Amino acid sequence: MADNGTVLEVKDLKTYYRVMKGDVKAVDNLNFTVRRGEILGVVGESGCGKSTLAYSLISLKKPLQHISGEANLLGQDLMQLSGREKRKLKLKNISIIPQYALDAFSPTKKIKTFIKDLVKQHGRRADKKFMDKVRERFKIVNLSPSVLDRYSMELSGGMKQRVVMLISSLLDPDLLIADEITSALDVTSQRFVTTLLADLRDEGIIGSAIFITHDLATLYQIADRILVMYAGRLAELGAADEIVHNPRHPYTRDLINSLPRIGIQHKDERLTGIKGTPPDLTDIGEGCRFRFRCQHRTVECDSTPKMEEPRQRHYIRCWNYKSLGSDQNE
Amino acid sequence: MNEKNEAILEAERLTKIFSSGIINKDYTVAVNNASFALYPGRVTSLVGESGSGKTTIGRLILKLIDPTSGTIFYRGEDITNIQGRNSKKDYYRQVQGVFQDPFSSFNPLFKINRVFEMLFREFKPEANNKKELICQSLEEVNLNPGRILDKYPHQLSGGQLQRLLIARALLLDVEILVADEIISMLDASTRMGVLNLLVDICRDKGLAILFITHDLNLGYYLSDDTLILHEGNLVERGATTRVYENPYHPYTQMLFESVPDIEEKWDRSREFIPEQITEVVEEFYQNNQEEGYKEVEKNHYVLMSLPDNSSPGVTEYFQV
Amino acid sequence: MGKYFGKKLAIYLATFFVAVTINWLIPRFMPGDPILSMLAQFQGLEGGQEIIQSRFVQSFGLDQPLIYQYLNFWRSLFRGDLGVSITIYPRPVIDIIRNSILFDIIVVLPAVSLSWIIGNKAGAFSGFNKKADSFLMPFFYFLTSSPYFWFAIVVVYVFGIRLNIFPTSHAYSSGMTPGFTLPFIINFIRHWFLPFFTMFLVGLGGWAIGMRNMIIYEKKANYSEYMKSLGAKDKMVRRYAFRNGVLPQVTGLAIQLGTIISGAILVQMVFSYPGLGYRMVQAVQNQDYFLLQGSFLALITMALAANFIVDIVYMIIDPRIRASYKEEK
Amino acid sequence: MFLWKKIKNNENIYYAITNVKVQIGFSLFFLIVLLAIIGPMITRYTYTEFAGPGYHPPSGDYWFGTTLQGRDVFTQTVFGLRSTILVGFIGGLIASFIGVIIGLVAGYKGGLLDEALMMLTNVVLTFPTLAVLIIVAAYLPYRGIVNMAVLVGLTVWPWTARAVRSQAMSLKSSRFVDLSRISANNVFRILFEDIAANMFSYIFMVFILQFMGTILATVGLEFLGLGPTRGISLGLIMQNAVNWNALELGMWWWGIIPGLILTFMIVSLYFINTGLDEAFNPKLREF
Repeated sequence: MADNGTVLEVKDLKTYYRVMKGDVKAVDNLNFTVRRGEILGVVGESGCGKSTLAYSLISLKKPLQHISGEANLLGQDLMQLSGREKRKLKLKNISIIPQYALDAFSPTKKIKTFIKDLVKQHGRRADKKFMDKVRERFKIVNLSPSVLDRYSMELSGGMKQRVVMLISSLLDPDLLIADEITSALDVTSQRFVTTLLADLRDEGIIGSAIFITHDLATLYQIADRILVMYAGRLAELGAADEIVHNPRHPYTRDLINSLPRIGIQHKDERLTGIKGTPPDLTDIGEGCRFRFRCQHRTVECDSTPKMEEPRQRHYIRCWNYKSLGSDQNE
Repeated sequence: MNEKNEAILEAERLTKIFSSGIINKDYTVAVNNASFALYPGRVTSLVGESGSGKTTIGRLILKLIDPTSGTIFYRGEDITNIQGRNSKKDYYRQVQGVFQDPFSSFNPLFKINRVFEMLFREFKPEANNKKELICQSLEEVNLNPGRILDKYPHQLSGGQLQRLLIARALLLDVEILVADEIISMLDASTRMGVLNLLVDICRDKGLAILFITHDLNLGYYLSDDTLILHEGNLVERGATTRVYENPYHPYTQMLFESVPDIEEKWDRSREFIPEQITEVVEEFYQNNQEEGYKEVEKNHYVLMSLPDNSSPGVTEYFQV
Repeated sequence: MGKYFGKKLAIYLATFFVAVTINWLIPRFMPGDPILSMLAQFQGLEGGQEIIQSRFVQSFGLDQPLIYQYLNFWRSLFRGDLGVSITIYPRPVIDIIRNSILFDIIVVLPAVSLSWIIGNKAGAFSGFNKKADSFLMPFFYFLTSSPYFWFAIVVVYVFGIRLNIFPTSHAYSSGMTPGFTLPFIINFIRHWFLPFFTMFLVGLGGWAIGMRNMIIYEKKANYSEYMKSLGAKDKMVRRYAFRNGVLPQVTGLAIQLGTIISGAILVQMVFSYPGLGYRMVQAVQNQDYFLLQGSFLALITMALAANFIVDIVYMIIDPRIRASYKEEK
Repeated sequence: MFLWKKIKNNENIYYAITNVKVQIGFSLFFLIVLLAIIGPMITRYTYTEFAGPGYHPPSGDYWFGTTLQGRDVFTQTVFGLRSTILVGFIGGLIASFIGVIIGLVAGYKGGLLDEALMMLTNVVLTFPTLAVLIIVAAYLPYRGIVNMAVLVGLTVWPWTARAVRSQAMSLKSSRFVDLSRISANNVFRILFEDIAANMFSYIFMVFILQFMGTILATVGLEFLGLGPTRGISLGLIMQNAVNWNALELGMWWWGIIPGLILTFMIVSLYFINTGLDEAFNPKLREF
């Protein structure tokens, strides 16, 4: 039932961590779609549930549990599929570059052996033709194919990250989830890896991507649309330029105002952070979760705001965003 | 803009070479001939990627490790190889540090009060108004003593713990503070509070701060002077605005090019390959006739070429 | 690579040196004079008094200064002259050791290797399978906690006495003449089985527990998570985890050797199986100092040789060792 | 003691106490220690006295049966248990003490000292300890419980040294040690308050291993007739059983029961140790 463009459609998705202390509502009633050729950026502070979203889609296991809602990948609801059915989709239709990419290889296996074993799991023989394609991909990530005969501990952080990106996109998945792929790297490698993700999309190696990071500036460089998450919920979702240059949700605005930029010095303009700390997600009650830190808090904020669509494909969950005026820097 | 008065701390040709193994040692040059100075009331940011040696410089200043060569002057006095607890104690009376990971900076078994008790025991045994001094320094870093004291480290947040370490330095009324990546573990929203606090203290108390970071935006926001470090070499140093506005050294240029900016996106048509920088830098050093540092403009110096050994880069696997 | 070898070799040479020195030191500095007590045993032997007197005095070189005695001791060691046994007079100690080592090896070697292989497999199985884990582990705890000699006694009683299917002492029935005849071989194997079985079972527990813990760590390691999220079947995850778990178990083998050989001494005692350990215990009970020292040295050398072989094997199969010695600080 | 109050609130203690394996192990161990304490009080015989008819299986009068010569096996076992636990405790303490000191110094100081101490540790580790003990014990004219414990303790410490060293090295590089150093703390305060205190739960675990190791080595020696020259010990009972061919004569109780008690004690310690291992590192803590 997916129309031609939609790769992933998430409807009212709820996935909680069931722990001794109660339910951690990490992903609480999330709605978004990813179309073919689109890079969806997901941004938010640590503990806002963005990584949980990645795990929910690709490796849902205890203590994380699916509560309700759907996640339709090319028409199949990931939440209802059995382990075996979901395994068939992995790497071919949906794949992930994990947060721990620098520690993603078994220390006692060469990169080549790992690739061959992995491909065999999907019924593909790593014959000469296939290995040529792999060597071709090494050129794209600007690494010499001799890395194939190396063990992971002989590679630098930047190199490991690229090899993981290469492997995760090996069978040209329709959707590639990139979970914090820049945070452990140096500034120069961060730029290369971010543009690499966009290149993979441009060359059609990956159908679409979800790029999860806490760094809004990096996200803005390649994301077509940006979803701002706060405490497990969608705060605002829209086109990248709209979100960055015309933010409507108070949290998005505060987030952008607290970003230091070259050109602003402490003595000229004093940036303010956001007072207070993110809420604890164990059995958090009703109401807008940002209300304790929001400057525009009113009485309605005590009940959960519903999702509105002020502009085409631009969503927001806030009672008072209209009164903030949307002329931030028109 | 407080102009520079007398430097409180100067490092001259500071070098640190790590060796491992006993029989056939292999050496790594972590810091190579770094010379710089810290001035009271000014924040100096030390910017470099991981493995550039910036943390090593921080630890050299805090005398947690001893330099292989080079000297450190504190108020003109050579304190490079002071030995013995008393002379080190006098030094630590004036120089303190705050580390990157707040949670591993506190002994998990003890309440956070111990951090202050250690100071009183070593530096101010005679003080009788200990509680009062502690509460005062906590309020200065806007922490509420009631909700902080007698708590264990795991009961407080990263931001609170970092502020505690700053309060600790305030209690001692030190002259120099080494802040090694102190906000990289904190969230965007809470880090601004800690940074503004740092700069306010620097201005009000005439503190000299060495702010170590890999985040160029923060470096620009915070510091009066900037030192750019590449593989152990101090490649560019000077007033922050000058270094950022017209970077001269190829590494500094590449560093600024890779910083993502909210205002304009990267030009993705141009090829940008990080590993090429090693070759570009080597070429830069060969083509320059002058050796050592050149003052390209007032208060802005650039390393033109390496006098003797240049540290090896990892080029073997990259397809250059 | 060279550094890894160098360090290991240095340790083994130092160990051998210390062992020889202990051997030389003890009789000379212990309270009470072992030489006199040895001589006392020979009151009855007519004529032998003078020969033994000269032999011991000369080999101990009591008249020369200590340093000469020490060097003399080393020289005789390299010439293979470990003195003469008193209990089996006048057979040279070196001969007794030479054929005792054979019995040691044929029991300890198969027992250790089999318990290592099966123990690791069983440990891996219970590491991956929670149900099996709950009843396998207590069994392994019991096995690895039971002292070697007590377990030997239980084995003797159950298989030797109650079921009476295996002989419980000596290497072969006294009536048999050693040779490659079929009846002898069968008899030999039947005598060999219970000591082997004891060493195997007691050793099994330790390896299983070690591997089970390793597997639990490796199962939760990041590379396992990454493989699963890219669609790897459980079988592949298990294979990778087992490979990483097995390597430390090889070093475990080197560390456990000391304890295993100590265990062998006790097991040989219960089964009176004529290995080095048994000879050593006999030497102690009969105050046969030369045999005692000789068998002690042989045991140490055997332990060192085994350790060295395990180190070489480990160095070959673990890429981290090879790579880690190239990587700079 | 100030330090102990600190550790009590430690999360490790909470997980340790609630761990099933620790509970099983501890209760079994407690029972055996109780047996060692109460046993000698309630038995009607002394361990040398001819209590009754020899060759008598376990029964109402003789709970563990009698030996060939008619001595009461139960009495011998409980007295032997006392000496074994005592030796294990003293030997374990000595070994742990040496191991902790060497481990701390090697781990914290590093460099040449570390290499030398680790060389020593590896040398002692490579030795088959029992062989060394046999040689030394053979020459000792008088073997009391204390010098047996010291003897054994001196050979099993490398296990502690290796474990403590790796822990000390990781703790040394932690930031709170740096903070203590820039607060001009003296080395001893750092070694004890920062490093040893954080290793306390680990050192306790290693002490249990040393306690077990000492018992096994000592009973092994006793079994070879090299035990304490006076008094009774578990090893001695079993040695007598083997020497008098108890098993061939069908007196299984003489050889097997004392060893079974000893094995249960070792098993209980093993359970405690494995339970603590699970309690102290989260990865093994399976929900």
